[in-house]
Amino acid sequence: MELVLSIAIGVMTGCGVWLILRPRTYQVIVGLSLLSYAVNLFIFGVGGVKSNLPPILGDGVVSSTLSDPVPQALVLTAIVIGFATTALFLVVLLASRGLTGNDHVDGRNERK
Amino acid sequence: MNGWEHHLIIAPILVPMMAAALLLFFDERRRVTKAMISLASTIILGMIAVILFRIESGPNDFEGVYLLGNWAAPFGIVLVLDGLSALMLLLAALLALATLVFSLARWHSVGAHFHSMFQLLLMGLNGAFLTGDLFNLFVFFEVMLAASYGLLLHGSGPLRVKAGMHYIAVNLVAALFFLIGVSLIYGTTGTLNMADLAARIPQIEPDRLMLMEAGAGVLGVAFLIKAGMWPLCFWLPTAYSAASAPVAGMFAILSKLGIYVILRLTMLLFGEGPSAGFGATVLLWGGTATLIFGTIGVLSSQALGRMAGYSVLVSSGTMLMVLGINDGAISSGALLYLVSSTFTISAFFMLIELVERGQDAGANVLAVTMEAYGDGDEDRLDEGEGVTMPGTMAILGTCFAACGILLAGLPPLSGFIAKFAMLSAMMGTGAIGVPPTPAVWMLCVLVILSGVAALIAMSRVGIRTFWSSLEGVVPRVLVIELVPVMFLLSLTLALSVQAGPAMQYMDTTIRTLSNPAVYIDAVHNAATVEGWKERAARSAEGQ
Amino acid sequence: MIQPVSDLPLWAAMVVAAFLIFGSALALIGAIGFLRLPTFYERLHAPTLGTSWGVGGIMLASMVYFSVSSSRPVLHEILIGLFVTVTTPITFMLLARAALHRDRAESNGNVPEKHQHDLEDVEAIQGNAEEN
Amino acid sequence: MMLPYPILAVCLLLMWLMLNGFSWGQLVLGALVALFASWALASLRPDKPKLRKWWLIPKLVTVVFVDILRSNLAVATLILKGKRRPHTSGFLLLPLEIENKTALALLAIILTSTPGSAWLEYDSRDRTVLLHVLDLIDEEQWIATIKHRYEALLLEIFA
Amino acid sequence: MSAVILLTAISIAQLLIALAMAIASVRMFRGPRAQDRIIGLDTLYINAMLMLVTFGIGTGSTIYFEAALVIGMLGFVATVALAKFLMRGEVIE
Amino acid sequence: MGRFAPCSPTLTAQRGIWGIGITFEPFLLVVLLALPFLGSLATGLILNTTSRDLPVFVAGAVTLLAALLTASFYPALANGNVLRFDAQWLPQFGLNFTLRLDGFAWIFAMLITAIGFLVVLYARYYMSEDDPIPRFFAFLLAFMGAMLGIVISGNIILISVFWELTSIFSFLLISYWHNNSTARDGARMALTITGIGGFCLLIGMLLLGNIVGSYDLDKVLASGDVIRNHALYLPALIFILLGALTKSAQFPFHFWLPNAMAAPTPVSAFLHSATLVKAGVFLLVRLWPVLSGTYEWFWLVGLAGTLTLLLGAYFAMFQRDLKGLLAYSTISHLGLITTLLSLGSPLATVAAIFHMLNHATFKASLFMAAGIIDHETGTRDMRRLSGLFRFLPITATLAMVASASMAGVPLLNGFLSKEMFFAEAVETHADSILDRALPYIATLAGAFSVTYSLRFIHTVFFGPKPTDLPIATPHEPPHWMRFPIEFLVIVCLVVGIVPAYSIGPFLQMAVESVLGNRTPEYSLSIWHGFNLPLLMSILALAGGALLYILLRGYFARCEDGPPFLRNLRGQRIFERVLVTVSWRWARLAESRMGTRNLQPQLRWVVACGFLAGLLPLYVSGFEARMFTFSGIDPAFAAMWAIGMALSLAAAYMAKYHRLAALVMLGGVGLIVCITFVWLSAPDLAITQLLVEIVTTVLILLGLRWLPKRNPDMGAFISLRGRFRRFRDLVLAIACGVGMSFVAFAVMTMPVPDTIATYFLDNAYEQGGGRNVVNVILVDFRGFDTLGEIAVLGVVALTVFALLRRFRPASDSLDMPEQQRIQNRFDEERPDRAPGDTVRDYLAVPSLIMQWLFPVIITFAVYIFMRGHDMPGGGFSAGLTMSIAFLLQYLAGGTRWAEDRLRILPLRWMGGGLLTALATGVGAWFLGYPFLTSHFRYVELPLIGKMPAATALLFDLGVFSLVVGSTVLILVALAHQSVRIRRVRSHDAAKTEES
Ligand code: NA
Ligand code: NA
Repeated sequence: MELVLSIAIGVMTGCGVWLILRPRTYQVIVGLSLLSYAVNLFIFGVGGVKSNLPPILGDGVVSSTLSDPVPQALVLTAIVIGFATTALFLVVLLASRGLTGNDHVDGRNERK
Repeated sequence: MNGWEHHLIIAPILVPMMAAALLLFFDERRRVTKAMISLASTIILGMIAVILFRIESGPNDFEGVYLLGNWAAPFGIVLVLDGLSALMLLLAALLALATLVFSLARWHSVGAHFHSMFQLLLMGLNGAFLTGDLFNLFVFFEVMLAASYGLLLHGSGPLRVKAGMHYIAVNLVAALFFLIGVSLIYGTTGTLNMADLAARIPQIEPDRLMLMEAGAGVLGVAFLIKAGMWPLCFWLPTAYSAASAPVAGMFAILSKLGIYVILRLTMLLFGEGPSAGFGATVLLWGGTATLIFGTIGVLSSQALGRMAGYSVLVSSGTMLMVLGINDGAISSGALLYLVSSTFTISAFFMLIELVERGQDAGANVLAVTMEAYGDGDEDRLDEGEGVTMPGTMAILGTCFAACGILLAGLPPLSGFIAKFAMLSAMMGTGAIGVPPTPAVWMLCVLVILSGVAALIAMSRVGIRTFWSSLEGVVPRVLVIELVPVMFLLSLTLALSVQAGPAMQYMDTTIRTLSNPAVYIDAVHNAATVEGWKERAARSAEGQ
Repeated sequence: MIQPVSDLPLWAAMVVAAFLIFGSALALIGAIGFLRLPTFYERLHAPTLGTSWGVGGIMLASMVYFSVSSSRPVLHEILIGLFVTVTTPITFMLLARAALHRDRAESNGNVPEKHQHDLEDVEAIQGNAEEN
Repeated sequence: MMLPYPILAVCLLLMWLMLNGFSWGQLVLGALVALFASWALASLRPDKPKLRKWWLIPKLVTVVFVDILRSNLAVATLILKGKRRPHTSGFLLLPLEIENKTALALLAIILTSTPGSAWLEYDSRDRTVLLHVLDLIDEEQWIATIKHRYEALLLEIFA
Repeated sequence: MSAVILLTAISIAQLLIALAMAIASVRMFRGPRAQDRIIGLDTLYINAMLMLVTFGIGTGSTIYFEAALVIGMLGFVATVALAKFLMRGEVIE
Repeated sequence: MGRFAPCSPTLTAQRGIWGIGITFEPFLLVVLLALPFLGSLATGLILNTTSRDLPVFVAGAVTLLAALLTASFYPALANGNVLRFDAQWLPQFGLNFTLRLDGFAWIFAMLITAIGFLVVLYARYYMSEDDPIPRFFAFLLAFMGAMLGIVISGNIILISVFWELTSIFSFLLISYWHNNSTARDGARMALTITGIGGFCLLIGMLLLGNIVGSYDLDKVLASGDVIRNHALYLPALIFILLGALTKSAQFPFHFWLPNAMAAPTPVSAFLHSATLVKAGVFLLVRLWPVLSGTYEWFWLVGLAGTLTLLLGAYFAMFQRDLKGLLAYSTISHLGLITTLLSLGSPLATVAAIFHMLNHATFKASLFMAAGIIDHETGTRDMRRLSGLFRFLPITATLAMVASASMAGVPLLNGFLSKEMFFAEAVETHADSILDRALPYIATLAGAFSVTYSLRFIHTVFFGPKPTDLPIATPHEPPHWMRFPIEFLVIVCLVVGIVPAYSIGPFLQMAVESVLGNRTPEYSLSIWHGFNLPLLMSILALAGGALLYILLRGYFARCEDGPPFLRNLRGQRIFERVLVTVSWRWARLAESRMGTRNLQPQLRWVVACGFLAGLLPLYVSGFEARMFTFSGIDPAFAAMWAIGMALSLAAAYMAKYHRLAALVMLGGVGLIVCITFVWLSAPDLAITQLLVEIVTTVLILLGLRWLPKRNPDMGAFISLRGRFRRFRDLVLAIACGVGMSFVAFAVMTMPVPDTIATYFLDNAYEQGGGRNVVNVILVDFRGFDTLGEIAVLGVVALTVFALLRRFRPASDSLDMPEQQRIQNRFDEERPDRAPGDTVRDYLAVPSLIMQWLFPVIITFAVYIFMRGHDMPGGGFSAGLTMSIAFLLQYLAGGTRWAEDRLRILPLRWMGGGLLTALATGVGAWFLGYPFLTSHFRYVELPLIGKMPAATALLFDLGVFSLVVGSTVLILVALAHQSVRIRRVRSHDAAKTEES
């Protein structure tokens, strides 16, 4: 699991980094989304990964074996903030597109 | 500080948040009401900041630990009020007061929800200054950033939107770094509380320590982006100069937040122990590059706004170098410099708008988008309001000269005092007669050179602005726009006159910071209030 | 609440297994069809295997499993089935119509042109329907 | 009006109880939620369907259930046969008598959920619907089946 | 015995579903048109939901049920928006 | 810190003169210093007065008072005493506000205040009606204060402070006529050079302080040997000299002074003869006891001094401008003083001090005379001036006397100090070429000074009647304008004739205060017998006269500037260097070191993050050790194979196939959701799913406004572009590998003892919830959530504010192509009405979506209610609720939905924030910190035990805010379509009208 997850994180990071270095605003926003997936999984992973041990207390549940709830709480916050900032970035890129007439990150027309 | 005033620690966060929430219930058209709420909140905030500052100026060390939700220290979130945070709170409050008043003249009405965003910015800033928890710091960083995105874009227009996009993109990446860093630190140390972290670092195994340092490194990049270290700073001059004047004025403290966090964390986590001095080299060389870049930028700027933006970098570079050198005496001088340069740059940003207003009569006030589609509900600037001040040009000129003097570090204002304090500490950093280290020399030379550059640039631009245009239109400037500028500048004068006591405070602050044990113990020993369950049980027993 | 898998009686296990295999096999076949069928309109049919009895099979498996293992009727899986049944048509209808529009606008493929069969054609078709 | 959509409210209550399990507390809470949700729907002012022969609904459900199962198997076979089968899919214009929107929606759901037939385009002017059928051997038989098995039933159920 | 049967069945079912997901994603790459990709996504959603339910059976836990229910109830919203975008060029008119 | 022991404020005085008390007198020093500044404020604030006399009166009174006050200190100092005032300023760093008046300072203070008074008087008549008088006097007084500050500072840093103040005020004074570009440029150059010099001086002073361990002047003056033998002596000396020489316009920094002549003449008379330029040499004298006497001092100061002496004189001869001549002459005389100081002999220092005073008197009067000429004739060009004696006989006489003093004619004060100079020049001080050359240099410079003095007098006052003066008939100025010159000329004469009885005691006092017990014997008499210096004087006088006669014709027609060195224009070189360095190079460097584009910025940011993460590992030598590694589930691996493929595809397609990329992204998100479920995080899975859905819709809403893109656009990629792409690819792969590596390392590491244990142990007992994640979110770390909802709220507000001013690009303004086709179809068909297609299209789906509305709401409530114990919570519920709203917008369009649903997102948001806040603050009333939660089971009739937790209320706030924010964002975006449609119809109506 760790191997799969870490490779996945790496691939998404790589794709995300590649995309945020591209000149089109849309590429950047897709890149940021991929990066935030990667980072969310990363945060999630630092607590160690366990299958089927959700941090939900109940009768007969040994609390010490459960998954670490802290990274989960952190990821939740990160997801929310990521959602908010994606929305914001989207609107800003729309505004930029409206004002400059193109979707280049620097408002330039075409790359020379 | 027990009982009710203990809750004052959290008030700098709650007051603006409450104000922001209340503001949402009022329609944009009720501008006066909104302004009044915002103003009232800021004034209250100022009073609270003054009270907290005075408490911290007193003899007591660390009674200012606030356990949120009544959870004991490493588990719940704590707020910690110490000399540094009290200072930053006061700084933010004063700046807020000035910029808010300035904005009431016209800027607050060029877009929607200015006041809510402004208040939330204050909330984010104050939270970041107060919190003693790494992830909570992230949250407040994000609050502050989100509000700053909004405020930067306030008024719209191509320049602002482009600058805003760059600013947001860079800061989004920074936020991701922040998350990576925090989670690595949590994964290796198992805690998020900064004091607990400091206490745990000496005990962790080398393998984990490395990863912890990797986390700290990535985290550091996030803060350095905010602080504007070269080569992470290119967004800064553009963003700051594109922002509307009061916003830019308030932004003057945002880069200082980055500095604040680095100062706090390096002193706390890397002051001693296995990772002592972590990142110092990076700070030193990065600071050097920043200072050089800022200086060059100040020289090469044609527009005043960019010049002010680069001045921010100069100030950041200086601070970063000082942090890299990590010498107590220099640091206390640098703290004075931080305060002084924040006031200066804030005043300068507001002044620039007033000065440039005369050059192309109000055209730049509203961005080009204005009323492109004739939406009836859009706000317009009320040009006719208020009375312009007599002798406007003279006052503006004087203020401009004051800014120039402050930026160049010339007497008699606090720019000089701060620079002198730093330089004097640098010269005295060795024992008597022992020459300073090369790093200190470098800082010394760069500080002077940046002053020279500011002098050259400011005189060049000042002359062009105030004297060259013979038929220059006297800008319509309102009293409430001039007063904040003069207020901030007079604060620098006050800081200069009261340099001794101010320095005393900075010195105490730095000394406390360089003894992390005090902080750690204070947080660990902070006692929770007896829980309501126990209380109920006890009262039941009593009966 | 977490029940060990082994507590189930054999008959129930076999029923659950059968439903599981049945449902997942349908889902897979649907996917295969979705891959192999040549035109979009044909491909449209394939995933409905998964959304109808694919879902149905696995929901039934789940219902049986949890009802038996916790010895009380656990029926909330019905909700999933219900919602999938109600919402999938929305997607498919909207998408198919969009595809139709695109094909018509670009005049590719042999899709019935709305404006080609004029009123007579429609009447003819209606007439045919009435005859039957 | 206290309870604008009684059947809906009951269904919502049922859903609530299915989700939360039964207890008196949940019943009360569920009733409140259902009531609230019904009011929410009322604000949308949808057409209120009039059920005439609601007892026919189980019949419809059974028929559909079985038909879908049958077509599942049929389509699965078709797919597994792959390229060996003749190309028999085609479009089909189905004239409709149903006017009730809810009934129409039900018919759409039925036809779409059934593998092998897809609802493409509804035309309110000529009251026809364009279908796509995977195994279209006999157009008319298809039309007849749909009209008899589902439309007739739906016409009976809804006023 | 029942455990063996169940575990085997669950593993097979999960693999079949995973395979279905893989095939759906192949369609998502290959297209050729946007509508194919969107249906691919929808199929992926449904299969993911099935995967979650089988996972629930495998763990004997109903905690994962809500996630599946969310997909079942709201998963279509994204697809609907995509479809409407294709048809009208605008999601909300 | 700790280098400088803080000292308590002390007031020291040796002897009371006022009889009022011992502590009063030092305080008068403060009064003396404050007077000019207060006067400056007073005149500055009388901005609106039209009266010309009030500011003059204030300025005159202040200067006179200051002069009298200074004079009154004399008795207290006469015995070599020192007055000290001490107050703390920045004691931690040894910067105290120490004022210190000794004999030398006194004589300078006297000079400043007295000449200041004369200049005020002169300026009263000189300044024209149009000039803003108050500003002038405000600056002048402030300058005087700063100058006094330099003189009476008792702390070397304080000297620096006032030093810089003189630079600033002199800048303002020089640029007083700021409409004149020469004035502006001259002022700027003066500021730049003296300002930089000031910075250097500060460093020098700091070094001096480092050497001595104190900035106190007395302590510094007492540490001469320590200083001279210190390793930092040379740097300190260089920096201090840079300060002093720039201020005193010494070679090679001399060129700012001639350019400063654009200042009003009173300014020149005050600053450029008596005060500002004297500050440099004043400082050299002040620090002479501790700095002089070394080889370095001799060479550095001597070289600068002699070169200045000679060059200044040489340049002065060839000036066209009267004031230019005087300026170069000043430079030369200051060079003389510097040369004297370089010698290191006490006697030379006496001569230097004496010449400083003499030069001040005659040069001030000459400047004023030149001002009168300028004033009366309208020009200062010596080629146009001629024969003015007939118009201005008195002024001419006075000027002649003063120039004679400048030329060193006997019976005038200039002669005395020049004789002393010659005497010193012939002495051997530090045997070297410079020392041996000095007599010749001195004589030559003396001859030059005679020549330019003669030129000044002869060309201006003698010769034929002037022909082309701007003012045809000049006449004598008012008497009081001439009075200052008269006064100063009388001083020249008196000192020149009876030096011992006039200046003698004062000079002695000054000299003693500088040299202390090294004070030499000297005689202030006119006749020392026929000796070498006298011969040199005679030679200089004769040679100078001869030179003038020879060059007379050349002067009349020559170009401006001296032959041979005409092209050596320091100012032009300086300006060129300044422009090159501070503008061209700076711009070049800025563009090289920085960027204004996003891509390189992000490249830097990413690279820095990568390095910051991996360097610590690399440095510490990290070994990838596997600790705990659980096996691989094939289904899980298969899913991630899909996920990775999808993310690669998204990256590949994002440029040209936006919709496809979005679909792929959705797929990746889905896999992430399943992963969360798989790895025990059902809460995350639900939240991620809901966010995924909303985000997809959001991006789709935005896609409508992006330009069309097709793959053949920019198919050609340049070589540079390829390189960039390759570099980005490398960076991306590096980051990906690094992230994988770190993630794997941290995931497989044994988990440390974390705070999570506490949460797991206490969530139910203390927090009243079984879902530990939710308890963390709303209770343990509820404060994070409070911040998080604030973020969401402020983002929603920003989006709203930004979209209110949204202006789509022109090519997105039109209706989407699909709609146009469909509408056209509806219009063409007789049996269809416009809009039928979309109505039919949505007929069935919208009905279903409407009926789903209550169902989703119920589900939202369910998710909300169970959150504390089971996966769910306020945030998921809020998102669910907003999806319910969103669906109605999708189904019926904006108008339809808003016709039916009045969602007030801002109210939801405000209410949410207030609810969350109120829940937190509620704890205060029970004596607990903010956000302390309470829960108990409430027994309800019929229903039974129900949990009632304040955390639920907090979560309600979260719910409300999330609903409000999400809806606000979505609706604000959706509204753009409606808005643009309105704009379109508006435009159409307009075009129809016209
Ligand atoms: Na000699
Ligand atoms: Na002449």
